[in-house]
Amino acid sequence: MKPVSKVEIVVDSVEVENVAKFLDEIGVSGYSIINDVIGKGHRGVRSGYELTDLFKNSYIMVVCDEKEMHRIVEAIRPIIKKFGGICIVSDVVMRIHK
Amino acid sequence: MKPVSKVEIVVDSVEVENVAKFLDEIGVSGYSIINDVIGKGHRGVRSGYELTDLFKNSYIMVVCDEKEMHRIVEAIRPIIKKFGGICIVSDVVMRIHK
Amino acid sequence: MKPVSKVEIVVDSVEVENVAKFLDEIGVSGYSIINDVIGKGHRGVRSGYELTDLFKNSYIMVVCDEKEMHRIVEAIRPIIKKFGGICIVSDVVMRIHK
Amino acid sequence: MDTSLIINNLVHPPVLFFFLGMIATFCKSDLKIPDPLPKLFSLYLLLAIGFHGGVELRKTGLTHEVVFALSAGMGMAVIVPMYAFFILRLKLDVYNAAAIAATYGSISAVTYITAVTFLQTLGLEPGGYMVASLALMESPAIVIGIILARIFAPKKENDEYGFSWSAVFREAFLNGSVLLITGSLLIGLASGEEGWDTLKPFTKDIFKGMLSFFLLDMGLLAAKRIGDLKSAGFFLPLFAIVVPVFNACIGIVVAKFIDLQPENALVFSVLCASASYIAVPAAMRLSLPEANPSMFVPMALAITFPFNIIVGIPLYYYLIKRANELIPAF
Amino acid sequence: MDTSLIINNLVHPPVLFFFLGMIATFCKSDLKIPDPLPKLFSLYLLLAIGFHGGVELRKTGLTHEVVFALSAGMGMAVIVPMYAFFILRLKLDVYNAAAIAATYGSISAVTYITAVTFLQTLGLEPGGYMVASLALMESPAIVIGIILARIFAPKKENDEYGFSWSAVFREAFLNGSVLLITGSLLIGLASGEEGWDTLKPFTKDIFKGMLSFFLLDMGLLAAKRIGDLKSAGFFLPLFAIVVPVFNACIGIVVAKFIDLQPENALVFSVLCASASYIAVPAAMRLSLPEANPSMFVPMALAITFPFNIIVGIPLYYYLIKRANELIPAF
Amino acid sequence: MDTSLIINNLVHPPVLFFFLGMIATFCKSDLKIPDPLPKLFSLYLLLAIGFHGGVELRKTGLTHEVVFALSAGMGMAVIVPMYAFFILRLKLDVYNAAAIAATYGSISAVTYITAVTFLQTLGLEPGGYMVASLALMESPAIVIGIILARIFAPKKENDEYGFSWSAVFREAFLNGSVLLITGSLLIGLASGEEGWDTLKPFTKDIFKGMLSFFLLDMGLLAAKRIGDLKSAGFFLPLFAIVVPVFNACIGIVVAKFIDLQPENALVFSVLCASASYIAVPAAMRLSLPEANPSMFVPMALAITFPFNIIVGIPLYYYLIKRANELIPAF
Ligand SMILES: Nc1ncnc2c1ncn2[C@@H]1O[C@H](COP(=O)(O)O)[C@@H](O)[C@H]1O
Ligand SMILES: Nc1ncnc2c1ncn2[C@@H]1O[C@H](COP(=O)(O)O)[C@@H](O)[C@H]1O
Ligand SMILES: Nc1ncnc2c1ncn2[C@@H]1O[C@H](COP(=O)(O)O)[C@@H](O)[C@H]1O
Ligand code: NA
Ligand code: NA
Ligand code: NA
Repeated sequence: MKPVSKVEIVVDSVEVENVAKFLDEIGVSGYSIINDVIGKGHRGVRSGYELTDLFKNSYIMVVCDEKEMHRIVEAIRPIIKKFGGICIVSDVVMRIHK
Repeated sequence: MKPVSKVEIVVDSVEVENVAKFLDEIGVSGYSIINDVIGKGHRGVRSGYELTDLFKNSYIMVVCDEKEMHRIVEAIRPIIKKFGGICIVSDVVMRIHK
Repeated sequence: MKPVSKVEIVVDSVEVENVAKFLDEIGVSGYSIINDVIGKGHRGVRSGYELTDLFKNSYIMVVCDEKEMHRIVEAIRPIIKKFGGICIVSDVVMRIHK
Repeated sequence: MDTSLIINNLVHPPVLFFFLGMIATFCKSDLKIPDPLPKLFSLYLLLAIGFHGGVELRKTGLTHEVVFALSAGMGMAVIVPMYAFFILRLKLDVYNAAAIAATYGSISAVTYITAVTFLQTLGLEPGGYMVASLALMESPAIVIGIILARIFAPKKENDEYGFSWSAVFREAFLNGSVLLITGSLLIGLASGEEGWDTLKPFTKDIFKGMLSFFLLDMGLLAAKRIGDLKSAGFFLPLFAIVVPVFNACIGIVVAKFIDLQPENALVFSVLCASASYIAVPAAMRLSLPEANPSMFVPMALAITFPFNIIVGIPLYYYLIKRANELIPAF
Repeated sequence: MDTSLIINNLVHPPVLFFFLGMIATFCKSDLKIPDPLPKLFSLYLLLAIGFHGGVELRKTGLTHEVVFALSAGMGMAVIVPMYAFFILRLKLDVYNAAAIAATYGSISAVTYITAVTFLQTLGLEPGGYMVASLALMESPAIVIGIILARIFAPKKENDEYGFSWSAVFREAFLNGSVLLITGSLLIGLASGEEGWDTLKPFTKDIFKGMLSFFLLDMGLLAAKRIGDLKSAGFFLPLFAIVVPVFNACIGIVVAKFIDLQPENALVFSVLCASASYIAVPAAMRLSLPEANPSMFVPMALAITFPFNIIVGIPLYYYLIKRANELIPAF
Repeated sequence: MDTSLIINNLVHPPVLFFFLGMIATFCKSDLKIPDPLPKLFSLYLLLAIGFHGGVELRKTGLTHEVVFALSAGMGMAVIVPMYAFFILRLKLDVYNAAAIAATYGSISAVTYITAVTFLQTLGLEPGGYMVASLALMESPAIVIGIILARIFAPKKENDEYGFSWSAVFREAFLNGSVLLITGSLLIGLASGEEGWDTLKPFTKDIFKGMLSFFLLDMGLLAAKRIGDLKSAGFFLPLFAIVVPVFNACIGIVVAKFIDLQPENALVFSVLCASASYIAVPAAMRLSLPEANPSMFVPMALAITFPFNIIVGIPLYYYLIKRANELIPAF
């Protein structure tokens, strides 16, 4: 029942492995990834391209403490700056995690 | 680090293009869409139908300011009324968006 | 515009039907499920296995009142204990649901 | 009725794979043909059927028989949803009655192919132009169903949000399955024998294998959907068997009138008897969202389709033979 | 050992595509066969193998040789997981020992096919009934593995949540791959030569191509998974090579006892030597979630499978030939 | 120009399916080939083309003609992006100019196949070794494009985050499509006639069918993407037609110089004229994320590809014939 931060990140799918690497380095307890996210933003529509796996986004959710949250935000800032995306944070209550 | 609204919408996948059109008209800075969402609600189970692309939901997430949030809610009300779905709003902190 | 709880659950995909069964028993008004969620946690990386439908997670979102939220958390505790996963809760505002 | 006909139909591999699918679902196996592979098989089947039909139609030309068959098909596709609607109104609201009426007025391409396959095991080959009939019979019932709903639905409920006739016609006449089969038919027509030689190994040789795979999936799905009708009482399941048989009988009589060969008569009556589980749900979802898809989909998929595949096709063929014996020349 | 055997095996296109897949992963190419296409190929292979086996079995009938081969297969599938379990217990906990034991007691259909393909390049054709053996050998090890785990696991840990024997048996005997291959075998049996003519272009002619595609994917996956075992030390990789060879040797001796033809003996020993990477993980996930899939999956997929494909098959064949020379008649 | 050439090209089923796809999109049908089925078709085509080419190359051996054709191909793949870059710089920034230059320097395998198919309807068969040319011409333009961007891009903008030359070379020379076609070519080379017999029903017999399916999808996509260029003015659409024709003409002249047979000259000039919509976007996304994919993708996919398929191939063939008439021997 402890209050934690939920970090939600949307980035270009080709960058998702880099984001995961950062999260591993920061040492968060875990993360969840949803691929095949489409969307629109400053860089226009991103609705996938049937002939390659390109031009799609991934959604990454990390439940972590506040300190980790700050480190995550710093780590992915250059990725979002170069390749686009969005990162939001909210407060949630962790109910169950072994 | 500015506080913004997160609007989350679940609607029938066939309506997702209409929702996107509304969002474009409202002029939000962006949105993300996850297709292939299944679920259950007042209209019964919606778990997809293998022979067509029907009977599935889409999830749409929009990070926006409060004024836009109200306009979004009004715009999708008739869609949800006719075709079903759900729309929730919460407060988040925008950390990075170019 | 009533304030409600949003319960988010990530579990092994093979358990998702059990979770849905519990939710039906508890009698929530609805739920949404995203399959094909990958991730990492105490049990290591879960990035799917191409030759079977195994080793993936599912994400379940339930918008419900507080009482239901507590019952959901209790019902899925043994599942997460045995098969892994995470469950978080946050406050949202329900804007539209028929 | 000659039981060898039924058995002959049943031991044919594609039909056996349909049973295998049903059995797998019934004994709760996790056998699954994951999305979008069923779509691959159905796109393939539509392309192959259409193309083959076009090549054959080019050989035949637009004879009297062809014109009669096409007109009769169109006629059936218009009349069936009308009378079905009023029967269904006895028990159902306007929306569901209209959606089910459209379902039974339209056709199922895989039921058609299974009938063709059945004939081939008897050494018969129906006219390829019947594919044109198939393509023509898919759409009208959709339009009729929606017209009926709009005439009879209580006005105040009739929320206009999102409705447009142009969308209805697009869904009816340009939906993916109609367009692919019609387009492939025209391509077959344009490329003729030469085109056929080019595509034969793809569209003909592996056809039965692809059909087997698709029927395996249909068996899995049909068995899974049958549960949806548990709470529906007797009326709908009964409707899903009686009306197809009735439609087949009309089809047989009409075929006799326009003097179709037995093999063509069978295919024609099977088209009349079959119900749509692809084009109609798509159209209804957009234009009649008030109708409940967990009624009309399982009726077509889990009752009428297996019934036609297993019992219907040999039964209708038997009836055609008997009719021909009784009334040799008309 | 005749090196031409190995080379002959290696320049066969399907095996070469396996190498191509491995190379692609090793040099970090983004070549990928996206989900669910690998499923398409594996479903196809199971259907085609089963169907072909059934048609052949109908020709052979249930001869003595068939009965012997089936019984011997069943026997191996029961004994292998037992002895493997106790070897594995030397280093591993009960759960992982049981899961790996089940993995090596069960079989790999694609290893089987590759052996058949290898024989065909030598002009030999094993009895189709060996497919029945394959189907029979897939399930028992799963049940044995779970029984062993439940006997030897410390009682307090043994959380009963979600466990049921009926689920275990369903996973073992009705999982998708067992059901599809068994069902296709029965369909082949029922439809015989006539059915074969119907499906041959699909199940036979394009078979090697589909196999090539699947092996390309297996190469991609095997190379990707091999890293999972980096932290596992020597024991598991060694086990993943020595135990298959040992099982193959038992298989060769048993085959000699029941007097199988060399080609059937090879197929039999390859079944003994192969390890399951489809049916067993599925069953373990449900019934032994405590076992670590990043151990038993890469052992079967990234070590035993390539070893059998590349070295094992020609090696076992060489051993069979030598055994036959040394002991011409038994 | 002989109109029968164009018509002959157009009534060929695969090309007709391309039109069907375009029409479906234009009339807003919901016909769709869902992901990842287009990937299945494209993987199949690459595998089949590469394998066939390898088998043929083994027959031909490394003759003078082959060496000349390969070198000329490489040369074109290096020169085209260079001159294209400077033309594009007239209107575009460095990043987009570099990405489009790479697009037109690289090739499209499906355009290549369509040219081969066109020749086959005329009873001609280009040398299989041209596939090696195809494989060699895919990568260099990618590297050239990125080098140009790094030389000419304003330094401060040039954010180094995530850039590495090893990634560039991996994307250029080891991306999925290059690796699969090259690997399959080598497998064909290694397994020769015997391997060909094994895979022929898969790689040759059903080839035109798979091509038809893929072209159907390409038609759907091309028509959908054409709208992306609405806001682009005249320059880019014009470039997307004029530059391919110009490249084809250089190709024709070069082919004449190295004395290629007309059929090989056609294939060579089509490779020069074609633009990449698979390998290049993948590489640009990683190495030049500043370039706008909604420019270079629709140019290649929605203009150059249809233009080559419909007009280009017969046009280039006509030019080759005329050139041969005018200058019989060089
Ligand atoms: N305001 C927003 N709300 C939700 N998702 C967004 C928003 N802005 C951008 N995104 C997502 O982030 C991706 C990249 O954004 P951008 O870098 O702005 O093009 C988009 O394709 C969307 O999926
Ligand atoms: N309480 C809820 N929590 C989460 N998702 C819901 C809820 N109610 C409905 N949904 C989603 O919205 C879809 C349509 O809902 P309905 O219109 O109530 O049938 C469902 O299929 C669910 O995916
Ligand atoms: N801290 C976390 N944040 C987000 N998702 C998590 C987190 N921890 C675990 N998960 C998800 O839950 C799954 C199972 O977690 P575990 O039982 O810890 O292995 C993981 O594969 C993730 O998808
Ligand atoms: Na009908
Ligand atoms: Na074994
Ligand atoms: Na080019």
